[in-house]
Amino acid sequence: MPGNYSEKVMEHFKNPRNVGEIPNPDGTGHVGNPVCGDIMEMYIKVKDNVIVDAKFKTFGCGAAIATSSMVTELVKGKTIDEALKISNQTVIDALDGLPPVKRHCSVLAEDALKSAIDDYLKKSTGQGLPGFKPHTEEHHG
Amino acid sequence: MPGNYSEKVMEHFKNPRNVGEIPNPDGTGHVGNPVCGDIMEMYIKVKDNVIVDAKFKTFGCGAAIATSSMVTELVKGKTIDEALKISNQTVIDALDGLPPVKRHCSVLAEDALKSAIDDYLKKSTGQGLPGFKPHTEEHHG
Amino acid sequence: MDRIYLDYAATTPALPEVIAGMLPYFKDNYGNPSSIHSFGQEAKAAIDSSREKIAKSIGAKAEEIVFTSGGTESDNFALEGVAFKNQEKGNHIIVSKIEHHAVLECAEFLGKHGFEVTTLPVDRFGVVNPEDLKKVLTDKTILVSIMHANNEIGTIQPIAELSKIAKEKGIYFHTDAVQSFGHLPINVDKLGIDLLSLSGHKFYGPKGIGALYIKKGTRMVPFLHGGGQERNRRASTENVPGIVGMGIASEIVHLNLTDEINRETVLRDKLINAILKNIPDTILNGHPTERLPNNANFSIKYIEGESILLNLDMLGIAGSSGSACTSGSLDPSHVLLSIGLPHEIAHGSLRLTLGRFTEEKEIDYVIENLPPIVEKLRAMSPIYKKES
Amino acid sequence: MDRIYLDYAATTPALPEVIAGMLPYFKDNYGNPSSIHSFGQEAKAAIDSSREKIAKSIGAKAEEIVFTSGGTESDNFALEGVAFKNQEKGNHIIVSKIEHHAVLECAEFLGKHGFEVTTLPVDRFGVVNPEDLKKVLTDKTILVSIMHANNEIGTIQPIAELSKIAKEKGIYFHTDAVQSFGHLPINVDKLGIDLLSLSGHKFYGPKGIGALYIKKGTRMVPFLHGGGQERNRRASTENVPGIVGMGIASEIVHLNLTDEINRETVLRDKLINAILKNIPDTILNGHPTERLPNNANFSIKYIEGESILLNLDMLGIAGSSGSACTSGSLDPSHVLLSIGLPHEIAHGSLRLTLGRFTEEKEIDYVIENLPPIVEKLRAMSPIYKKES
Ligand SMILES: Cc1ncc(COP(=O)(O)O)c(C=O)c1O
Ligand SMILES: Cc1ncc(COP(=O)(O)O)c(C=O)c1O
Repeated sequence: MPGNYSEKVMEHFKNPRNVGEIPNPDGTGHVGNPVCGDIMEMYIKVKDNVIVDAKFKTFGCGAAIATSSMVTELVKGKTIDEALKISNQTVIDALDGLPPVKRHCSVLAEDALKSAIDDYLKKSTGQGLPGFKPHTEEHHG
Repeated sequence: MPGNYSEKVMEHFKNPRNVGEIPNPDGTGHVGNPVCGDIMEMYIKVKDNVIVDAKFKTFGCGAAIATSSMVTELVKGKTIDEALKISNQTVIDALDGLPPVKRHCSVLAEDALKSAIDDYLKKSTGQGLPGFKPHTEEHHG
Repeated sequence: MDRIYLDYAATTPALPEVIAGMLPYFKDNYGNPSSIHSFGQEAKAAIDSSREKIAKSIGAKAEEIVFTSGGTESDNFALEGVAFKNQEKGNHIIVSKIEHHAVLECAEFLGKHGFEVTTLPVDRFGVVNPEDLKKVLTDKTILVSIMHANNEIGTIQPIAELSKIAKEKGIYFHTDAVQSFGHLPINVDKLGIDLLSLSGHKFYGPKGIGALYIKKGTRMVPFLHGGGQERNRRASTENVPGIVGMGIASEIVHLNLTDEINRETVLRDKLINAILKNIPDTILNGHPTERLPNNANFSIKYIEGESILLNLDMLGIAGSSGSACTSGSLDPSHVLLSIGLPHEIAHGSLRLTLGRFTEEKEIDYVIENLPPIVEKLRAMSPIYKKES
Repeated sequence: MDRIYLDYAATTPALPEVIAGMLPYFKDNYGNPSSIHSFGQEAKAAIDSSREKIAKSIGAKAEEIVFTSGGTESDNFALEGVAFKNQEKGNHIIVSKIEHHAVLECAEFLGKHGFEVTTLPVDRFGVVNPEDLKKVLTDKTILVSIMHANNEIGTIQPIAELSKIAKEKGIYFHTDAVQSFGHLPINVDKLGIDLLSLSGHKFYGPKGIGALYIKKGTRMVPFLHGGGQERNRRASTENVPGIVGMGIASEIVHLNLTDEINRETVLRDKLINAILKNIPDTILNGHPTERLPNNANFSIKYIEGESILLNLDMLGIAGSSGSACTSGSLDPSHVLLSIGLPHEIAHGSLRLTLGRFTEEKEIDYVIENLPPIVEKLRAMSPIYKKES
């Protein structure tokens, strides 16, 4: 497979799920920066504490796109508490692995989700995710 | 050709002329040393100032054997004066050239001849070749 | 359609004549060229003849060519060989910012071991200004290394002008011609250089073989220490098939070089013009005219290079983003940053490099298929949304 | 009779399977392993699989294998890589007197650039005494390099014993296994070493490819500086066909290694016994039993080596005198001098090394034809006359 990616990664890269924006989202996450070459935006719609919709936009490599796609898939239908249990390793496993140099993309995807939840909590409860700070400093490789 | 030798060199190496010793020689030359890996002994028989016979024994590489053989061939029938004009270059030319790393063998062959003439002159006139000093110090390569 | 290979700057296939020429030296004439017996002498004759071919192709003498394991070793050899030999004379080395890593990383190594390294900037096209070189020369400068043509953006340097400045002060001049050999005519005297690096697999020879031209009289130490091969300048049993293959390749690429340059230039320009026209927010990197005939390098704004490559690969098109040698990390290319691109634009670069087997229909296929890929990725891009 | 090749220690033919395995990587799967597209990934898969094969053959992990351009580069890499990285820790390096030039000359280079080099003597069989190693270790010692088996006289060193001494003091241990690989079973853990050099063309792989085993955790700098290949440990586009060929060769030589060792040992001993018996004033160089199964090295007194080789060559027999790597100069071998031979006896050495394709009738032919050659040359020798 190109770039040492699993078939699952390539499949999500080819046909990314949930691309786009949600108008009037309940939470928005924005992580990454152009210096690193990865930027992810995540939008969630929450009803009765359940994430009923999730979408993303990503500037980045194949792994960045595939992890974004996968995390939006994983999160749909989950409660906020369940969603917070999705770690970067959950994403990696769901994608049948990532090449070591691309693990940071899964971290970014986890962060994008947490950041969206953080935003949702702030808006709905006035208080964000306790202790949450995205790993935006992390650099490639 | 093996060792980058000319056909002429190989021919003299295969069938060296004038191998052996001359009993009661009129002149004997002994040059080279085992450290360098080349030792030549040359014997000449002189009649009326003409070298009527020449023989050699050589411990050494292909070029050492071929140059010894060639120099004995070149010298036979020559007067002492004519023989002294045989330089290492004469030997090289007669052999259609030598690889650069083997030029010292031709020097040794010239020296062996001169040394035999020197010995002959000393024995016959009480005085050796003016200024003659073999290049025995010269090292390989 | 077969797969379309547009990554000739990364590596090239070995020509059929090259492979055929190498074969006997694997199985029948497998002797070690240092051996005195017939097996060895056959091998020796083969490498001598190949040396002649390489020398001839750059206007050098056979004894000025030393075979190496590739472009990297040639570059390292040039720098370290001169540096460690001329240390009493001086410890200052000058390189350009857009050298290949094989020069830059080696200079960095030397920088840690007693040498001073000055890195010259380039303009927005990737060209070194001779005036800049003049300014940084000191009486401690022993070597200037500036590449002939850049591997990423294809820019050709004014080597003759630059080398003249060094020569006037008696400073050695090295040029990395790994990308230009076989794509531009090269003459070492006209370039006025002392050292020149080549790599076989960049011009249809095999991988793992290269050469360094060392002008007669250049004082340097060996890089590989050991046996007396290559007249004591490069130890190790010679890669006989590789040497033979590289020699054949050098002959073939020079047979009809001008025709091939013209042919590739036409295709390259067709590609460049179509992409710039059909895809908005796209720029050409490198010099508009002083560039390799086979190099096209774009920055496609708002999207990232690897994603483009993967999409192209899905359609059977092989391209590259930044130098193939470092694409494993996908750090933004130092070359693109040096010509002044911001990071996100550097991340979105696409290099397509042409070769002898590139056909017009392949170029057409790329022209047709790249725009939808870009559109799809831009639709997904959070920065495209905001800025457009 | 065909030509008889008895110079397997100089180099070996590439096996048909090796050549067949390499071919696709010259022409169809010619991609650069660093490239992300399918051409590149095919090449990458090929080198990864080859790395597994090499690793398995010496009991190492795949990531501990770095591919190089040959035995010389592996040796230079081991020495310079460790030296330049561990310079703050210490600057003392220990080698043996009978190392290959690739180690000795590299040590000499380091000796000129801030390092102290101690050279250990050997006994008359060419064996390093572990007690001698103990005595010269200091708290500045960072590396010991002692070869597994000698290329000229075939002597095998007590590596496990020697490496233990170094390990106890936390000193890196390198062994040059270029001659032993494929002729002796090798296990890096049992040998207790940190670094081990291999060269493909010595075991029926292609020329121009080698490997260095680097035990996980070994601190060293790259030798070739440049791109990020080989996990940043060895820059330069990988010699994919070479790597593939070496991998195949390593598998094949290990398939039936014990049988082949036994077969060669029988032939070797037949040769040794016959020569010692039939040619007076002849001695066997190297250890009588602790020697490579394919190595026979004689000193034939009163005559010179090249003359013997030329005469053998005329009969179609390929042998060597001293190391093939240096036979161009025919300086008396440093190995033979180190085991105490006087110059003139060192000059008269003959090395015959056997391999997979050596047949008994070839050995018989040599046994039959060598004595008359010796006789002829002795009849011509001024020293024979005097001493006999
Ligand atoms: C300009 C330049 N120099 C040096 C190199 C290194 O050559 P190689 O990979 O053959 O060692 C390359 C190619 O990777 C190159 O493009
Ligand atoms: C023991 C030993 N080490 C190193 C080398 C060098 O290997 P290469 O010539 O492949 O660089 C050789 C062979 O020449 C050798 O026999």
